[in-house]
Amino acid sequence: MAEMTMVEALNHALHHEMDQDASVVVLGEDVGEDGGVFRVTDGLIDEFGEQRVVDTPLAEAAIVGASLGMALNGLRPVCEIQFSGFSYYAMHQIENHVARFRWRSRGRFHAPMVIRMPYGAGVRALEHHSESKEVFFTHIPGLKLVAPSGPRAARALLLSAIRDPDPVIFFEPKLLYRKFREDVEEEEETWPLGEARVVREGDDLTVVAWGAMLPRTREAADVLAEEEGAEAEVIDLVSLAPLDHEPVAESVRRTGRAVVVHEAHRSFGPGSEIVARIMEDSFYHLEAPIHRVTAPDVTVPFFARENAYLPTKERIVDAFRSVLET
Amino acid sequence: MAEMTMVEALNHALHHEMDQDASVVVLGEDVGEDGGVFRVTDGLIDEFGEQRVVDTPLAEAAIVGASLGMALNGLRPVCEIQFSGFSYYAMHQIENHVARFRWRSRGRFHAPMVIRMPYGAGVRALEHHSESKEVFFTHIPGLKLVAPSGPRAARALLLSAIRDPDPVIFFEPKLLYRKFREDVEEEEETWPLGEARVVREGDDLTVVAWGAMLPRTREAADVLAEEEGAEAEVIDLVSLAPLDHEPVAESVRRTGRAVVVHEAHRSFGPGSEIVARIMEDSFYHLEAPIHRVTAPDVTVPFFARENAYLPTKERIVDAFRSVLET
Amino acid sequence: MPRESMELKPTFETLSILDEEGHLDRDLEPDLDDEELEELYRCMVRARRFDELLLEWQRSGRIGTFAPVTGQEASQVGAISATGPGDWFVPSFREIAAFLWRGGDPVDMTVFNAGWNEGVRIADDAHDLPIAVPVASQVPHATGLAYAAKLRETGNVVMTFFGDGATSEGDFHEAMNFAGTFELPVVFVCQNNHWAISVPREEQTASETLAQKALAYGMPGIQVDGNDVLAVRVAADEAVTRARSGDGPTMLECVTYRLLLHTTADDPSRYRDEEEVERWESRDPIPRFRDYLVEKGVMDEGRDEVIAEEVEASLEDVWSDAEERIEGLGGPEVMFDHVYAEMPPELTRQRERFSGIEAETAEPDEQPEAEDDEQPEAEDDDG
Amino acid sequence: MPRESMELKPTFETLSILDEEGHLDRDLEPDLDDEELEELYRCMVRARRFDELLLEWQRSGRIGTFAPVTGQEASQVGAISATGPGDWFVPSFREIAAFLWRGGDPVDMTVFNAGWNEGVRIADDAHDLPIAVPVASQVPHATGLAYAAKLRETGNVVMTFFGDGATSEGDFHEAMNFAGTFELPVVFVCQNNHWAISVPREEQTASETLAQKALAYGMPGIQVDGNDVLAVRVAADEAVTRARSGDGPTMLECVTYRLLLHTTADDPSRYRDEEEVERWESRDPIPRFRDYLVEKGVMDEGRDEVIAEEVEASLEDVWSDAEERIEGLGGPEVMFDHVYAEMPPELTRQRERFSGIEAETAEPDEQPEAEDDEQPEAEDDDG
Ligand SMILES: Cc1ncc(C[n+]2csc(CCOP(=O)(O)OP(=O)(O)O)c2C)c(N)n1
Ligand SMILES: Cc1ncc(C[n+]2csc(CCOP(=O)(O)OP(=O)(O)O)c2C)c(N)n1
Ligand SMILES: [Mg+2]
Ligand SMILES: [Mg+2]
Repeated sequence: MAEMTMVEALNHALHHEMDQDASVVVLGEDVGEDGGVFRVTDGLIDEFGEQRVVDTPLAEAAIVGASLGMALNGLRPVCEIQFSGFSYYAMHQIENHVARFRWRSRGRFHAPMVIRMPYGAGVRALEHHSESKEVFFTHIPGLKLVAPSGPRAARALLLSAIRDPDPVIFFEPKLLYRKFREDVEEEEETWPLGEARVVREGDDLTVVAWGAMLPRTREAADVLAEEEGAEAEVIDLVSLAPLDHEPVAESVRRTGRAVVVHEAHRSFGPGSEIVARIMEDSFYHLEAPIHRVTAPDVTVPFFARENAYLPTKERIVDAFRSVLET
Repeated sequence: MAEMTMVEALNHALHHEMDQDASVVVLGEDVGEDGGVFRVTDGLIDEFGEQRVVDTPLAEAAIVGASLGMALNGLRPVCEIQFSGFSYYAMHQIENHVARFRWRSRGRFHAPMVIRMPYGAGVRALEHHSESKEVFFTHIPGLKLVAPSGPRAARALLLSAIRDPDPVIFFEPKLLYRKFREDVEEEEETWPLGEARVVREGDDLTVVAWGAMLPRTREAADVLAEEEGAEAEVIDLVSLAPLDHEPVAESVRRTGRAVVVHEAHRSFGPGSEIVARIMEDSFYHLEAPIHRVTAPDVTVPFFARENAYLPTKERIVDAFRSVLET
Repeated sequence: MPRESMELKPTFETLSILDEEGHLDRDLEPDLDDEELEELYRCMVRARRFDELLLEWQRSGRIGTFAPVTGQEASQVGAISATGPGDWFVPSFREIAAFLWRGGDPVDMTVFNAGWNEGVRIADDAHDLPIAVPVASQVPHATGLAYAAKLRETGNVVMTFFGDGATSEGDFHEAMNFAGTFELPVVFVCQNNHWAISVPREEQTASETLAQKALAYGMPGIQVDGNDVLAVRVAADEAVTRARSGDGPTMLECVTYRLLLHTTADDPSRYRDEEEVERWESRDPIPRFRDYLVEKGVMDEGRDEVIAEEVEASLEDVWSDAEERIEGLGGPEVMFDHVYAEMPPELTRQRERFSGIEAETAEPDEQPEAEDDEQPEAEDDDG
Repeated sequence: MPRESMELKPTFETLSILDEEGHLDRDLEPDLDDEELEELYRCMVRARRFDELLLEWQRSGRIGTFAPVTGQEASQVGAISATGPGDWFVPSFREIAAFLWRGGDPVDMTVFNAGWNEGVRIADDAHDLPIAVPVASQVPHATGLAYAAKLRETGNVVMTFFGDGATSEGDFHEAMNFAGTFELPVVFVCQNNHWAISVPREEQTASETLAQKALAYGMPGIQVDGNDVLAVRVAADEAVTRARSGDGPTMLECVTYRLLLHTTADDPSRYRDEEEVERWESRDPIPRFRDYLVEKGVMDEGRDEVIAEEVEASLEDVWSDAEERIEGLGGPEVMFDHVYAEMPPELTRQRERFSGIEAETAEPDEQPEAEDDEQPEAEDDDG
């Protein structure tokens, strides 16, 4: 058992998997000698060589498009987009091809590949380094998207993502990269993709969050319990595509109230789908309208204001209170 | 007064606006000599010359990126992406820059430009020619997105879009390009962006649709009236960004029931936002869960099955019935 | 060296062996056996004929839009015939002739063109990718396939096809640069057919040739007479050999011409002169090659007629076979297949609901509902 | 012409005037007056000094990540000084020296680097675009600006800056191709500083030079000693003149070196040798140019000290001025400004709700809440 940060846990997963499976390759900008700008790929090049740990030219569409070609020819590429804000350079490769190759070829080909990308605000970075646009990917049939909320989840999910036969967008909450350590079992642990997890039980209120928003949402739930004596059930969605709605529905039917927290923009954000699903199958159990605590519909401000942009613990608690009051 | 198809109405708007305003330029693939693959830009090059009607090299990111540069330097570019399925090639230019220039420069610059793109299925086209991914754009702060549902709307909205000081994604429902004619007043008519329109009044049910889905939604409402004696209020959303929610909310508060129809994939589609907004401000008026009639979460099938993929009139009527029955 | 003109390495070349007048450069003539020469010819003829049939079927509404190959047979067959079955074929959307050379089934292509996903049917051991519609988007895939081939030491090379217009896309550039940087076993075959829909080659780029673009990636480029199947084959053989021996990628520019329309939705009279087309008709790769084969004694006079009949026979049943296959295909719920290895619960729910409604409202034969969705009279509605 | 090596037009060149040993090629020496020569020098020195200050402020936590210019002053100042105020300046993210030459205010840049949107402050009549962080994404903007300048006959040209890494991006390719095709008045200045974060120039592309990439667009390319401000200036003058007289675009490759780190979040010791850095320190553009100016009699011995002091004085109050400006800035609800010309109703609602909650929970001084969001100990967290 070792205490690890999320960066270490991800790095551990990559070392492990490259060691186990010779078909795994890592590619991207600065993933080799530099070990990745966040050090997630640290040491890989020394252990596995520059054929399998590839510093590519600076070209996101080619990184993704070439990864697809690799995946079609016997490899399991894990490519890195340095920041999710630059993934749009490769959007056409992702939408037009990565997501569709199994479907287009009617199963003759498939694309076992992972596209890793740090997402989210809060690390005092430059413009375009703080985006959270999950829906760009979750709205595309054929893709999976997961976002770990801690080191243990990060390792377990990355292992599953690499082994998955379908393309996985791996959203890494950079705010949590080094924020806390967690015990990560020596033994290999994998989490199935497509499964949400109840991380705090409660009967008064259902709360859905993931990735970087999860820790503060849990804290908000604790504050609520302390200050109001109300118990929120907190669900770490983990997987946004496929969306694991069942545990959410089950919980909402019990609590009758729900809050969704995300750092994506509010409008057309992932929260709206969660609301719509609850509407569809659990409407009659709702005792109050569902609240969304989100970033506003504005571009992430430069970093001096980014913490105000993000949903704060206080805002989350406020939303809990409002939902409980109505 | 003239009867026009949507293609003619759009063409009319472009002729009119290029004639009125020397700063308007049209650019894209095959928009010049060929008049556009759908003939929307027919005749422009003869009238305004190849400096203002520009056949570009085959490069979507440059079309959009150069349009932005033009917009920053005194022009009003109207660029065409030949099919919305190829707009992802330019996604980084749209997300990283087009949507942000006013914001980034704190108002020193703005980007008065229109990105036209035919969207949607139903014309027996090849793969990638039938997409409907509104949310890619509506989720980006700083963009507007409108989708006309008929020739008159098409002309009125395109004029407004060209004159708008901010970038507008102009979603043209290619299924309706030549499907019906409408009277289009000789006199100039503009519709404000950001305004939905009630196109059929009713007190039993609120229905939201736009673009290619609007005509069949209206027909479905007529069927409902005939067969069930129930009157659906049909709202043509027209503008998805900014989303004009007020008329929807007003209507739902009256009817207590709602259906959203769209041809985008169901999950994380535009319908979910409409549901979430109703949830937030009109929950207590709802008598039944809101239904979404959408395309499924699968890639648009090749054309032999595309009509089954799209929401059909029958499915829409079915949804009306279900919502009214509960 | 205060101010100097630089010399560029690698240099690039032009190649022509059998010119449009039928003059042969014997020093450059490749050493192919008679059987193979006839196979090249047969494939070109078959592609041309299949094109005609598809056009006919399209005009009578039996199939949808497609991109004809007529005029480009030498470029495609000359290039692809340099590959072996283990090599990868990465097409764009006009590679009918190359597809046939690779053993593609015209029935599949017809089913595909009739709008059925089942028309994409690739054998488990075939190294052929499906058609890529988004221009230039397949070029990075070729690069990735080649990376894997090199890393896994499979000994296979990759050949990808694209048009003159495709060279303007960022994907072309990024993929070529990757291939150059990693010295990958890829052959980039650019079919310069002079038009990208309505945009002529000269308006696509100010570069004098397309082949010289290879120099930006430290890669040899060669401009070949694309209507001279011998020249294309020689250039392709060299490129394949270079790739296979680990010496990296090559770009071929095959100078050819799209004799017909861009796709069946296109009307070239809007943008190009009949005269230009006629000029290129006189450079037709098929008669040029036939005359060479006759001259060389590979074919007797009249042999071309026999081949034409054999080709005809091989295509005779394509439509009826395609029809038969189509009749046996599943209903619209087939669209839910192959989205993921395992269908997620929500998709299963969607399919169940879909099938329920289909059962209620659709015709028993499960054809898509006609409704009021007649086609708009699209003109070029295919891009 | 059965098989021939092709000659490429336009050819491309290399240029060096004042080499690293201080040898001057008098035939090529530009005819600049003393005042301007001193201005060039002063700007280079000022950029270097401002870099130091920013680095200091960054290290003490006063500002965030930024990309230092040290080592590249000659490339930037040599090039940008060929433009006039009506011309457009289209930077990427490292153009501190060019920004200063254009009259940019170091206080603005400091406010920007401290994380405040208000640091982007462009005068109404300035033709300067803000920093573009996404690599190569600004290059198409330059092309579009130039298209408009040409169409509107403004007589202005556009100069855009980017790095060696940027040449691998599709946007670079597409924009260069547009500019070549439409013969636009743009100067493309590629600062080959040998590194794209940790990736060396040789691994970025197999192309021997970056300048030769221009040939793929029918555009002249010239490789210049980027640490020789005279050479850069001469090449830029020619390119600007060419653009202004309607003869189309040019690409300059300025061969230079990033003497410091990629950004303040970077640790170059992970990927490059100190020796390489030392080799380039000996080619430092500033002392080389100073010696030339002294030799030439433009500056007396000791004049450089005076200039250094004047530069120091001009930067002395930057931090305190920036602090003062920051104190006067609005609260977090400023983030709702300038999204659209007119704020849509939903955004107004969001702002109201936001401000309501802000008022309740935020500190009176409206600083972003500290909460538990301390920074992760990011290393290169800036890309
Ligand atoms: C990214 C993208 N943009 C636009 C289109 C529409 N389109 C299809 S083919 C074509 C022209 C292609 O020209 P070229 O590369 O020369 O190939 P050719 O058609 O001549 O074989 C265009 C613009 C597309 N399929 N993909
Ligand atoms: C599209 C994109 N991908 C990745 C990054 C992260 N990044 C910032 S600078 C840089 C390297 C740029 O290298 P170069 O073009 O040589 O410019 P230099 O930093 O040397 O000035 C990278 C990868 C980015 N900003 N944008
Ligand atoms: Mg072509
Ligand atoms: Mg660099």
